Amino acid sequence: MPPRSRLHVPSPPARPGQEPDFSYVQISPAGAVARPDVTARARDIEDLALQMVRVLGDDHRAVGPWNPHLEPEELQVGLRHMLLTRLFDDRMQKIQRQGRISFYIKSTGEEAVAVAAGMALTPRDMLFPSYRQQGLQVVRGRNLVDLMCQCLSNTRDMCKGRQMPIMYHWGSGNIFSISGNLATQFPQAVGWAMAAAIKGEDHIAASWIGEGSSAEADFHYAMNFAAVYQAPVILNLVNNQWAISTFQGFAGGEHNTFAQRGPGYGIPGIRVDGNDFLAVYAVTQWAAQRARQSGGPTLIEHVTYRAAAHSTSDDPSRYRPKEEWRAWPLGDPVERLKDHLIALGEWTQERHTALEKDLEAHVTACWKEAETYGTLSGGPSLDPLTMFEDIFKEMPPNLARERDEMRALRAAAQASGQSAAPRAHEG
Amino acid sequence: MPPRSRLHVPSPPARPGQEPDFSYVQISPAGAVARPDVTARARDIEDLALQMVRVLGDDHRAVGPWNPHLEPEELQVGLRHMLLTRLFDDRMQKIQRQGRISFYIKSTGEEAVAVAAGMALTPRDMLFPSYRQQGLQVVRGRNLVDLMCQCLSNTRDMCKGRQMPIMYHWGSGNIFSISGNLATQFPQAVGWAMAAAIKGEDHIAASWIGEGSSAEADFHYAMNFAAVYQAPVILNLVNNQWAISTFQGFAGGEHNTFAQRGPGYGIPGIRVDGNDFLAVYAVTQWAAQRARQSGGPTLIEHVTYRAAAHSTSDDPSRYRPKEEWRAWPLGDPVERLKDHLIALGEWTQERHTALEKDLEAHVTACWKEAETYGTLSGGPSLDPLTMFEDIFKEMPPNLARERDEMRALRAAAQASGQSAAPRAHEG
Amino acid sequence: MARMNMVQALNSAMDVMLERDPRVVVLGEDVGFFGGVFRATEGLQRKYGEHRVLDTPIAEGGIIGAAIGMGANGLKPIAEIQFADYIYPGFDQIVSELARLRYRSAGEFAAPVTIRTPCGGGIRGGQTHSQSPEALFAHVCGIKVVMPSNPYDAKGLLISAIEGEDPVVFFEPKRIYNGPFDGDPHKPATPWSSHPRGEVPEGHFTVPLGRAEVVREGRDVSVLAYGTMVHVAEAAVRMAGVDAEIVDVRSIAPLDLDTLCTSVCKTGRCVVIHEATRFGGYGAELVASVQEQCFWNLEAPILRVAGWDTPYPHAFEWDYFPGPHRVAAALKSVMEAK
Amino acid sequence: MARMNMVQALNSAMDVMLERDPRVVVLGEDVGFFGGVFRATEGLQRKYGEHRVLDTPIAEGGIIGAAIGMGANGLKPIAEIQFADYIYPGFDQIVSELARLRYRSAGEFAAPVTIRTPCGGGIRGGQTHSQSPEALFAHVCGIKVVMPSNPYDAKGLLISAIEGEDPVVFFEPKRIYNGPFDGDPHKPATPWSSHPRGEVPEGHFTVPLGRAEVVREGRDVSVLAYGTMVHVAEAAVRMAGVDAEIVDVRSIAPLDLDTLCTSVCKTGRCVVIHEATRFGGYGAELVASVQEQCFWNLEAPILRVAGWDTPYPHAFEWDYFPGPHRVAAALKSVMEAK
Ligand SMILES: Cc1ncc(C[n+]2csc(CCOP(=O)(O)OP(=O)(O)O)c2C)c(N)n1
Ligand SMILES: Cc1ncc(C[n+]2csc(CCOP(=O)(O)OP(=O)(O)O)c2C)c(N)n1
Ligand SMILES: [Mg+2]
Ligand SMILES: [Mg+2]
Repeated sequence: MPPRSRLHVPSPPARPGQEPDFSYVQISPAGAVARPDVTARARDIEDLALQMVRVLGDDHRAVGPWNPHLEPEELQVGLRHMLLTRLFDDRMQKIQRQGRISFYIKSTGEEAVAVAAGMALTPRDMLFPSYRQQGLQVVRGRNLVDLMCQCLSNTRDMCKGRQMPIMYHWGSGNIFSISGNLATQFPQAVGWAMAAAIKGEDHIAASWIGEGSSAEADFHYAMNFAAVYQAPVILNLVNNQWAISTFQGFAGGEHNTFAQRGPGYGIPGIRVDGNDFLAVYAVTQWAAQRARQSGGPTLIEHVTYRAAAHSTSDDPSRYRPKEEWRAWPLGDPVERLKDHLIALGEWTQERHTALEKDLEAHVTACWKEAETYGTLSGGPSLDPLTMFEDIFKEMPPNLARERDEMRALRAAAQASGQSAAPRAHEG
Repeated sequence: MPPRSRLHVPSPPARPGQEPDFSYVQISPAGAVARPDVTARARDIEDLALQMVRVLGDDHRAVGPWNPHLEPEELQVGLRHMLLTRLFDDRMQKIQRQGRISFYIKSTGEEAVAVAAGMALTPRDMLFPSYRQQGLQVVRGRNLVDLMCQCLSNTRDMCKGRQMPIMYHWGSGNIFSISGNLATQFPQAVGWAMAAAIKGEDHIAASWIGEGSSAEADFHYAMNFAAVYQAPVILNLVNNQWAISTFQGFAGGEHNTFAQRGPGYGIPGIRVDGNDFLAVYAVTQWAAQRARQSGGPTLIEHVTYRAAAHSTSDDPSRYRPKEEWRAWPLGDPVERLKDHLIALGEWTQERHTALEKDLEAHVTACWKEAETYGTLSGGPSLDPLTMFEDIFKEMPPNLARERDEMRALRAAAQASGQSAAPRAHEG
Repeated sequence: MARMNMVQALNSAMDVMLERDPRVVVLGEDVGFFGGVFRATEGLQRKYGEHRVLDTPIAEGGIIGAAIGMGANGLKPIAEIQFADYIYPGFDQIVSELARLRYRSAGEFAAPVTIRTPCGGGIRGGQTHSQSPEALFAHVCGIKVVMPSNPYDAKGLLISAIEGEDPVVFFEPKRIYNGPFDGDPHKPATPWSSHPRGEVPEGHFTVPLGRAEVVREGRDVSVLAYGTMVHVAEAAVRMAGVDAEIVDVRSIAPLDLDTLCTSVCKTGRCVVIHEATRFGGYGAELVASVQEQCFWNLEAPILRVAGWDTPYPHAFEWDYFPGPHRVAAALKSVMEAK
Repeated sequence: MARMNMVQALNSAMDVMLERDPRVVVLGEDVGFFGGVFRATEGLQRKYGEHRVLDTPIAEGGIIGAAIGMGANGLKPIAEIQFADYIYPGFDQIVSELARLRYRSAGEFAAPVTIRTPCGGGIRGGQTHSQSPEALFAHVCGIKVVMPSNPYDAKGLLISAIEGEDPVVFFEPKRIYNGPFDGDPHKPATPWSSHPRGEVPEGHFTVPLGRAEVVREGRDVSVLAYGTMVHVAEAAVRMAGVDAEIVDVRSIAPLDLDTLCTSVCKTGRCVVIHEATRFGGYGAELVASVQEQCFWNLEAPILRVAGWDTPYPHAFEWDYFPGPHRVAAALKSVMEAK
């Protein structure tokens, strides 16, 4: 190859062994960004895509027009949800390391993106998350036992053993089924919102996508359909700087903010400090109100940082500085909300420690209960013959035949003393 | 359905029987838009996406910073190319109406988009057109006989009878194969440009897409890959207001210009009067220079109007006012360049009429020649056995077997006096 | 009863369902104001409004993705993909999402989306307007796949698809939109009005999914066909002068194997025909399943007559098309085998 | 010669080709700095630079589209799709473009793109990390489809694919990346170093595309398999105690039918196995073609053993997987038939 290649190749500011460098992240001071009316025309508020909505200042005070003025009790609930999400994540990761579930994905450092947004919506609004918004389940009061049982593929698994851990869904909680295929939920959320509009209902839809995944076709479909039909939907793009090993520059983040994709389609794009609980709450509330008033969709870029590995299969020390998170300029969403409550005089370190202990105990109790529904190594287990169900509403003859064949095979195997198939996650 | 549906449904300003209304088209005065340096940062020139670069004023004079200051001879060449394109289109449409080819697509009203852009590029720049840029073939000196023979699927058909009319390609002319699948050429052009950059070559790529087709995934892929790698490519979006029966609002053109998609990705977006030969030439030149200087991609929205039916299979009187084109505020690119040349004293109506006559005669002569290579009703015809070639570089055994089977079938049919398969386009 | 061609029958099916069920919506490129490039949705937007019959952006993946979301929100979307050749941009949403949603959520979510799409060649469309990709969908568990061969079935099957709770890919052989076509392009076109299955009830009726139909009884050999090829089979049988039984498969998936095997076990000989390319085509599944069940009755190898393993060439479409001569030759060949 | 596992063999193939041919480039998600989630491209970017081994946006359609353009501009791109389950967003660019470019331009344009993608289950990946979609590509004329069963073939076939002028979809059965797997998850893992085909030349060599290989000679019955299932076949043959001939199909398309039919005509019995769902799977093509050519030699129906017609369930992957017991049962069944 000639040496004068002109191909530009993005590269992250720091690789393993180098000093973290987040100077590329443009940050507005807390309170500095104006809050337009929810009826503003998209093209008149394009600067929202370049700035960064922030409410919590370095002094832990809430300032500026985006302050949602939440009651201390609400803030405490938010803190609790975020903390529970984090402790749940930590526990599940540990459990995976012990080989007791096959896989896990943490949301550490990004809890506000799910929790604050979830709280700003109403329970009948429909949520289409990616795999990193377990906080939404927590906000909506999901029993952790259910989530754990899904990860265990046990007899209480909502997915009946069919899905990898963390691929939750919750019909009655209005949380859609998480897909292993990136980005597909985005146009589906738009379609759901279009249906709500067609039916004249007030509920809106919200979806989440990673910055890396926004390169997929589905992002484009969603933005375009949402713009064309002015669908009542909130499209959240979670820019946590990384997509497995790939820096956000490879998703197109080098030359512009992701929020600016919005104005490209005539959709308001808001860039928000994703680690600022109040800011995330406020922009979500703004977008929800807009959508409910037939104002159409909003794209929200949540600027945050994926503090943990991509998943339990990943080792980020291969591609980024080990302590990069500590240098992240937007801090930790849990700490920041805690500090705010303390600054308000509505929280103390003691209460925090006590809460942490409580929640830890709660998680432990949930795990104990979950295990009673079966684990990898013992206890009750699902009937494999159920794998032929739910492919269609009613089982067609060919599947019934296969089910019978499998039943016979299993019976024969048992008769011949052949060892049963090992449980999930073994082998 | 409840009556209070809130779904927004775009609708064109006028339907059949109504008065055409183009008040939605935002037009800048000729000469009014500043011309930034080709090295300008994308984010500093975002307003180019909202304005409209125009050079030719109502007085037929070229004005403003985008005036490319072409020699009269060049303008005359451009006029000739556009006129030839139009006459070729008209003739082929007539020929189709007579049942002598199966299908045709005209570019009437949009000739400048291909011709001016093509002239502003160098012959080794690689072109990835859609089906409506036959002007590029004309600019690069393609023998019309070749194009006609393709439409005839005859013995000189460059596609060996494999493709519908107008799906041209031209290897030595550096024009890529046109696809029947919309939009696919867009990321391919970016890949071609990436390869040029990797190899350190100076050639750039240019591609064309319809505004309707820009809703496809490939548009998003192309924009994103071009931005990420700063590929030397010009991405042309031809907004001719219609996609078959569908108004540009359904492609997302209601709430923003298509050029603004560019800034969304951090790519300069330029909106240009697509019926202004000089303006199209100038913005293409600007983008080409930028790309050659490692400045990366440019998105150009050409605002124009599809004056003819979508294709010979279409009847636009079903969905838009019959005489809508006459109301189109940006006029006719051929007329406008002609008037400019006349205003410059470099052209006359007489010369124009004479040129038209010449070109008509040329088209007639080409058609006569093309017919000698075979027509639907007679003359030489391609060997159907060639249909098994070029699927792979070398024919694998299974295809050789099928070819032999077909050869035997044909021989048997002939022996039994069975009538041969009718020619292309019959039946 | 009324005389309908296939387009009218499809239009009528959607009309009936839009009328009966407020959850039904229609969406696709050019389907709204214009009524579709093949006119299948003509008049429906005028009748039911532009919120129930929607023009869409040109984005097949977006159409399917949005339809899934609509389906999850209680609607019953009918999505038109303008040509089956253009279904691939929507392939991921169909295969990874639509087909899997009920399964992966253990029944809590589902999207009853019907995807209508014209397929097949013989209309001078070249390789991008002639494809028959049914095999690609047949292999994907979780979607039903249908291809009718006449207006009556078209309407009845489409209503079943819309009323059902499962996703369906509904292939419409466009060569027979206006009349049955027996594979001979020299002959004058026959209209559906001259065909018994051009008689179609005006109101609601269904033809169940999952059932094949014996359209001609015979003793010598079974011909398994669907779509346009059912009519080609009839011509070929006449041409070959054999007492063939013709089975219209109709339901590509799930497959009514019993009807097929009953026929083949009876006749002992079988020819499978389709328009799609042969290699890895749906015909292979028919052969594989039938030989397994009917092996001991078979008196000759099962032959396939299909499109060549090439793209559908514009100029040579009648050489490409597996017409009655090729089918008749195969019939003779299996009859001679022993 | 060196001992290599399959990942190392693939890495070595790309290394050799990047070294020998400046036109070769590698692109895909996480393939650059990181070296790929399965480490197949480890070290290649460091060695050849970030303009020859490129990280890409997460957009499989964009990766293929860009690779086509690169190929048309004289490069030889090797595109990695992280999991075969995620190839569908690129389906349109593969089927409509990559497979058709040479044909539609009558040879004037072509894009020699090799698409590598890990496939198959048995790694607790659930339905979105376990699929084997080879049948969907086998049906598309214009692309070659390959699936190796061991490191030696993996390297030799991948070099052939890269050197060739045709597009290739190269499936890598990820369950055997580290060692042959005979279908028994209870057994300790075996490394490739204990297998003869774990011996791989370090430099350049090729295994031609389009050729199947008899990996075990036998007289009683032919087993047609590929990828992981070749090893399952071996275990099943031991288990069933039959003198089976095992044919590693290797080249899904074009298919080496002669080698298959020679074997089946000799043994008179045949079992076809694959991991993908059975209905409409690639096994159907094998059965259909083989029964046509070997009909008069067949002493029993050809049986297929394949994945059930369901998505690959996470918790029941060993019930789903067509393991040696099921294959052995089929072997016994065809041996008993008469
Ligand atoms: C269609 C598809 N392609 C690739 C993958 C593999 N994959 C899983 S997660 C991931 C990275 C996603 O990054 P991002 O969107 O930024 O989300 P994050 O993990 O940071 O939350 C990739 C490439 C997939 N699951 N689906
Ligand atoms: C993938 C795909 N979907 C649909 C079509 C059918 N189709 C052909 S042209 C066309 C309209 C394209 O409109 P636009 O992009 O605006 O280009 P124009 O015709 O106006 O030049 C459609 C829908 C196609 N060819 N390919
Ligand atoms: Mg990310
Ligand atoms: Mg258009």
